[in-house]
Amino acid sequence: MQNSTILLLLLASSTLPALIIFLTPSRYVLTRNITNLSGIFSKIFFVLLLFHGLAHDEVYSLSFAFTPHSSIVLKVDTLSMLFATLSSILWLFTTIYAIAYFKDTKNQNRFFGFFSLCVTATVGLSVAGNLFTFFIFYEFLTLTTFALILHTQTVEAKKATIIYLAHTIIGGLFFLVALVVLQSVSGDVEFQSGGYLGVLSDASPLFLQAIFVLLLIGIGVKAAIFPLHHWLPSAMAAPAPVSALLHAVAVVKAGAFGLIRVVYEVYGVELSRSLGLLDILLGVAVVTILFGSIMALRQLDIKKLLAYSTVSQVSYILLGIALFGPLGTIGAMVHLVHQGVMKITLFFCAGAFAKLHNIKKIDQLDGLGKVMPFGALAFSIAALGMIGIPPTAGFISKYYLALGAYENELLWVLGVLALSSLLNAMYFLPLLYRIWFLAPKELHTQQQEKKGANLFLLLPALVGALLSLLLGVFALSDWSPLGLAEKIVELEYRR
Amino acid sequence: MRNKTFHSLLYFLAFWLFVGLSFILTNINTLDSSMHTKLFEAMPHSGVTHEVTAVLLNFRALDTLLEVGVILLSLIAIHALEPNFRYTPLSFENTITNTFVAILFPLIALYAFYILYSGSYQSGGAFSASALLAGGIIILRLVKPRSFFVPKELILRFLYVSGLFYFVCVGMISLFFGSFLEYRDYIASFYIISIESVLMLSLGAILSAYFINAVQRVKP
Amino acid sequence: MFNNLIPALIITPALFAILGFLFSKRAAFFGIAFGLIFFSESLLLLYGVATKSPWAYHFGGWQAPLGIAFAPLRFGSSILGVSAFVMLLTFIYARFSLQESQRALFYPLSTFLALGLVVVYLSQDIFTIYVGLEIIGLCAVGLSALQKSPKALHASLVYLFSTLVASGFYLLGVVIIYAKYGLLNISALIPVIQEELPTLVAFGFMVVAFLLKTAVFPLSFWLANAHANAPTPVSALLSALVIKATFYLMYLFAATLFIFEYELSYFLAFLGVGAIFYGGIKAYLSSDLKLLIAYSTISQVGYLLLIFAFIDEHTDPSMAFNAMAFALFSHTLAKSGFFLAAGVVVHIAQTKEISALQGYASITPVSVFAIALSAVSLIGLPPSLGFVSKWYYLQSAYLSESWFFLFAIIGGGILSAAYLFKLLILFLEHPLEEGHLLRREKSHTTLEWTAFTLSFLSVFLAFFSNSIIAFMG
Amino acid sequence: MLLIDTLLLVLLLWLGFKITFTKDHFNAIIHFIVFGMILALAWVRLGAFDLALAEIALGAGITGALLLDTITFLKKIGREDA
Repeated sequence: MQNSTILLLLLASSTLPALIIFLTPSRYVLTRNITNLSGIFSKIFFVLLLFHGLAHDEVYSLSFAFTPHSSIVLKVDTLSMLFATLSSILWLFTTIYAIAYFKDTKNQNRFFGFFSLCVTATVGLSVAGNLFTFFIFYEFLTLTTFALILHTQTVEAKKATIIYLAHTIIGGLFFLVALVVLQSVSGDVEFQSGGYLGVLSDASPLFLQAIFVLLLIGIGVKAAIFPLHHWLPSAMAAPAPVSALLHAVAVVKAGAFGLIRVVYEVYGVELSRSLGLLDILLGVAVVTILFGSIMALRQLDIKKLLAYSTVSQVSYILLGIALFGPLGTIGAMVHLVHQGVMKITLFFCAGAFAKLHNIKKIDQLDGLGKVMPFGALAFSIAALGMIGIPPTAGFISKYYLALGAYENELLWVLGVLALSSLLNAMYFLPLLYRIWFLAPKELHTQQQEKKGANLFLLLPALVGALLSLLLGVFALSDWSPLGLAEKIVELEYRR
Repeated sequence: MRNKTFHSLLYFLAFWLFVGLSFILTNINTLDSSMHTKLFEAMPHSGVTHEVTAVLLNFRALDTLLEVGVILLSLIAIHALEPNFRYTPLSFENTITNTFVAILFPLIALYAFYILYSGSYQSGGAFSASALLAGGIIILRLVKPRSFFVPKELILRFLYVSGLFYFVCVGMISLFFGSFLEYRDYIASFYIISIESVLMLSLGAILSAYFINAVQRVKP
Repeated sequence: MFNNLIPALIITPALFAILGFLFSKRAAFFGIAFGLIFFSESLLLLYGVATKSPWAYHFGGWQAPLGIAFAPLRFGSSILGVSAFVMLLTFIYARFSLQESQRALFYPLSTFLALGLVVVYLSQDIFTIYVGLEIIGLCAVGLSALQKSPKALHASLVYLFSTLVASGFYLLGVVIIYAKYGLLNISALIPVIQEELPTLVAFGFMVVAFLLKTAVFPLSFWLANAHANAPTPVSALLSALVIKATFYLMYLFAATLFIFEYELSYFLAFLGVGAIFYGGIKAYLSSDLKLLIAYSTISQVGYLLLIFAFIDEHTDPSMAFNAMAFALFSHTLAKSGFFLAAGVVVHIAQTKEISALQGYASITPVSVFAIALSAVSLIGLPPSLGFVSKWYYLQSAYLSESWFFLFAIIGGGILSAAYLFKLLILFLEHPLEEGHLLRREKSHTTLEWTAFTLSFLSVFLAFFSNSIIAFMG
Repeated sequence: MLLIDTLLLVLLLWLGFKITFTKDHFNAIIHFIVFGMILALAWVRLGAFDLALAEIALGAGITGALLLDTITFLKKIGREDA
C-alpha cells in the first residue's frame, strides 16, 4: 500500500461511516452501530499502522494543489500522532458511551453522522501539513460541531449554538485574514519544526506580531482563551457525549493544538521569543488559568463547573508553550493528551449521573458513592488527576510545567501553578467529600430497568479513569505521550 | 405627492438626457467607413439589390433569425400572462364597415405581398409586410367577429413557429455547403424570397395573435 | 468538428423551443431532452476551447466587420457550461414540481433562455448581444409571470419595464458606438476605440443598462419580488443564470472595450460593497424564505462587482479575476441549489413564512442538507467555491492595500453567516407538528436530490479549483 | 424642408410629453396613436419607408388597438383608474 493512501484511508474511515449513517434511517440501530464501530476500529488500525511506519522511519505525506497559490498537504509527524491517537481512542469511548446515552431518542443518525464528521475534522487537523490545510479542517470542525451542540433542540441549546457560531465564525475570519496575509508574504509553505517565517520573510517585527495576534484570536477562540471563552460554558446545553468530546479533543484541543503548530512550526520558537510573542501567550494563559478556576469555584451546576475547569486547564497547554524551553513544551504536549483523557472521564460520569439519577447540581451529589460506586470512583480518580495528585496523569503534566517554569526562572509562574492547583482542589474536593462522606438524599432514579445501559454508560468512564492512572504510572515508557513529546521536543530544540 | 415628485424628476432627467444626446449625436463624425465599403463590395453576392434587405437577410441574417425568435417568444410570454377571465371582445359590426372591410382586406393583403416582393430592390420586406397583414387581420376581426375564422390551436401554433422553423432549416441546409446561413450569388435570392414569404405569414399570424389572443380569452 | 458546434448551439435551443411550444403536452420531455443535448454540446465546446487555439465562427460566411462573428472565450464558455448544467437539473426538477399548464410554458421559455445565453456568452457582435439580451429579458419576464398570483404579475411587470429600459439604454450605447466607429465587432473595435465624449457616453449608457439588468444595489428594486414570487425552478434559473449574463457582459466590456477612468471602476466596486450590506441586512430581516434567498442574491452580486476595485491595480489582476470567477460559479450553483431545496421545503410546508419552517431538518433532511451546503459556499467557508473566491478577494485586497474592501469582505461574510445560520438553526430545531410527514410525496425525492447535487457541487468543485484556474488561464 | 423637420420634432416631443403626463388614460392612448403616425412621417423624412410602414401598422395600429381594448375592459370591470 502506498504511504499516501493510508492518510486518505485514515480520513475516510470516519467520513464514509458518516455518509452511510446519514443515509440510514434513524430506526436501523444495529446497522448504524456496526458501521460506526467498524469505522472506529479501522481508524485505530490505521493509526497503529502509522505508528509502526513512523517507528521504521517511513514518510507519510500527501500533497495536492488546491489552487495555484495554496495546496492541501497531509503529513504525519510525531505531534500529529499524538493528537490523532487521542482523537481516535476517545472516539471509541465516546461512541460506546453515546450509544447507551442516546438509546431510544430521536435524530440519532444525525447525531452519529455529525459526530463521525467531527472526528474526521480533528484527525484532519492532526495530519494537516500546512496552515492552509489546518484552516480548512478547522472550519470544517466548526460546521460539524454546530449541529452537535444544537442536538437537544432546546432553547438553551439554540442560544448556545448562536453564541458558539458567533465566536467561531468571527474567529475563523480572523484566522482567514491572518492566513491570507501570511501566505502572501511567505508563499505556500509546509509546517516545519523550527518554523519557516524567520527564514523566509524579511517582514517587520510589528507585522509579524500583528499577524500573531490575529492568529491567537482566530485559533484561541476554540481554545477558549480568556476574553473569548464565553461559548464554552454555554455550550454545556449540549448532551453529555457532545460536551465530552468538545472538551476533551474536538474543539478546545483543536485550538490548543493549532497554537502549538503556530508557535513551533510556523514562527519557530526562537523567533516567537525574540518577537515577544511568548510573553503575550504567557499573559493570556495565566489570566485564563486563574479566571477559569475562580469561575469554577462559583458554579453550582456540575457541567458548568467542568466547563470552567476546562477553560482553565486548556490554558495550561498555552502556558507550556509560552515557557521557552524543552521542559515546558513537553508539559504542554503531555497535558494535551492527559487533560483530554481525564476530562472526558469526568464528563462521562457527569452524563451518567444526570442520565441515571437526574443529578445536575452539586448539592445533589451527596452520598452518591453508595448508590453508584463505580461511577463515583471514576469521577474521583479523574478529579484527583485534574488537581494533579500523583500518580495520576495530571501530576506528570503539571510537574513538567513546573520544571519548565523553574528552568526559565519564572518563579511567579510557579506561584500561579500552585495557586491554580489550590483552586482546583478547592472546587473538586468538596465534590468528592459530598460523594463519599455525606449521607445520600432522596434520589430521583429514573431507569431502574435499563441495566445494560448502565453498564455501557459506566464502562467508558471506568476505562478512562484507568487510563488516566496508567498514563501517570507508565509515563516513562517509550510510547507514552511523554515519550512522544520528548521526541518532538528533541527535534524542535536540536538546533 | 410622491408621484408628482417622481414625475418631475423623470421629466428633468429626460430633458437633460435629450439635450445631452442630441449634442453628442450631432457632433459625431464617423471615423471609419470600412464596413460600408465592405458592404458595397459584397452587394453583388447578396442576391438582392437593396442594402437593408441584404443586411437583414444575408449579411446579418443571424440577427434576423434571433429577432424572429424574439417575436415568437413574446407570444409565448403573452401566453404566460394569460389571465383567467372571460369577456366579450370589442366589435364594430355594421353594414357600412362590413362592406368597407370586404373591399379593404383583399387590398391590404395584396399590398402586403407587394411590399414583401419589392423588398429586394427598395425599402420593404417581411417585417413591414407582416405588420400590414396583421393589421388587416385585426381589422377583419374587429368588424366581422362572427364570420371570423379561427383555425385549430395546433394549426395556429404551426403557423406561429413556421417562420423560425423555416429559417433554422435553411440554416441547417446551408451548413452542408458552408457555414450557418451561408448562401451566395445565384441561390441567395431564392432563399431570401422564400424566407421572407414564410416570415410574412408567420409573423403576421403572431402579430395578429397578440391582439386576438388578448381579446378572445376563454377561461381554461 | 468544433467549428460546427457554435451553429449547433444556436439550432438546438431554437428547434427544441419550437417543439416544446408546438407539442405543449410533451413539453417536459422535449425540455429535458434539450437539457441533455445542450449540456453535452457545452461540454464539447469546453473541450474544444481547451484544446484548440482561439477561433471565431463567421455566420453566413461573411467576415467580421460585415457579418456576425462568434468566438468562444474561455471564461464565457465555462459559464455557459455551468449554466447548461444548472439548466438540465432545473428542467428535471420542474418536471416534478410544476403543474402541467405551467410546464407547457416553462420549457419553451427556458429553452429560449438558453438561446439567449448562447448568444450573450459567445457573440463578438455588440448588436447580436443586444438581441440576446432581449431574448433573455423576455424569457425572464414570461417565466416570472408563470405563478399567476397578483403579486407575481405585478413583480413581473416591474421587471418588464426595468429590463426594457435597460435594453433601450444598451441599444443607445450600441447606436452611438456604431455611429462613431461604423463597427459592431468587439475585436474590430478594440484597436480603434478612443477616449472621447461620445464613446464615454455610450459606455455610460451600457453600464447603466448592465447595472439595472444585473440588479446591482440601487437598481436592484425589481429583483427581490420577481425572484421571490416566481415558481421555484424559475427562481433558480433567474437568479443563477439571468443576472450572470449581464454581469459577464459588464466584465467583458470592462476588460476589452471600456476605457475606464479609475474612479468609475472604483465607483462600481463601491456599489458592490453597498449591495453586499444592503442585500445582507434585508435578507436578515426578511420573514419570507424565498425573499431571503432573493435578497441574498442581491448581496452576492456585490461580490461579483468587487472585481472592479482591482481591475487596474498594480497587483496581479489574475487574482481578482479568479476571485470574481469563483464567486460567479459558486453563486450559480449554490443559489440554484438553495432555491430548489427551499422549493421542496415550501412545497411541504405550504407556506413561505420562515417562522413556520421550524424543524424541517427532520422532515426533509436532504433539502436542509442541500441548503446547508449552499450556505457553506455562500458564506465562503472552506472548502467551497465561495471560499476560493473569498480567499482571492482577500489576497487582492491585502496586496493592493485596499483596507476598505478587506473589511467589507469580512463584514459581508459575517452578515451572510448571520442570516444563513439563523435559517439553519431554525431548521434544526424541534418540528412544530409531526403531521408534516404525511405531506411528503414520492416525487420529492427527485426534487431533493437535484437540489442536493447542485449545492454539493458548489462545495465539492472547490477541490478542482486548480484545474479550473488552469483552464481559464 | 428644415421647417417641416423642426415641426415634426417639436410635435413628437410635445406628444411624448403629453402621453407621459396626461391623467386621463383614454386621452393618452389617442395621443399615443397620433404619436405613432407622426413618427411614421419622421421615418419617411429619414428615407426609411419600411420602418414608416411598420410603425403605422405596429406602433399606431396594433398597439393602439390593444391599448384601447384594455381600457374598455378596465372600464367594464369598473377600474377606470387602473
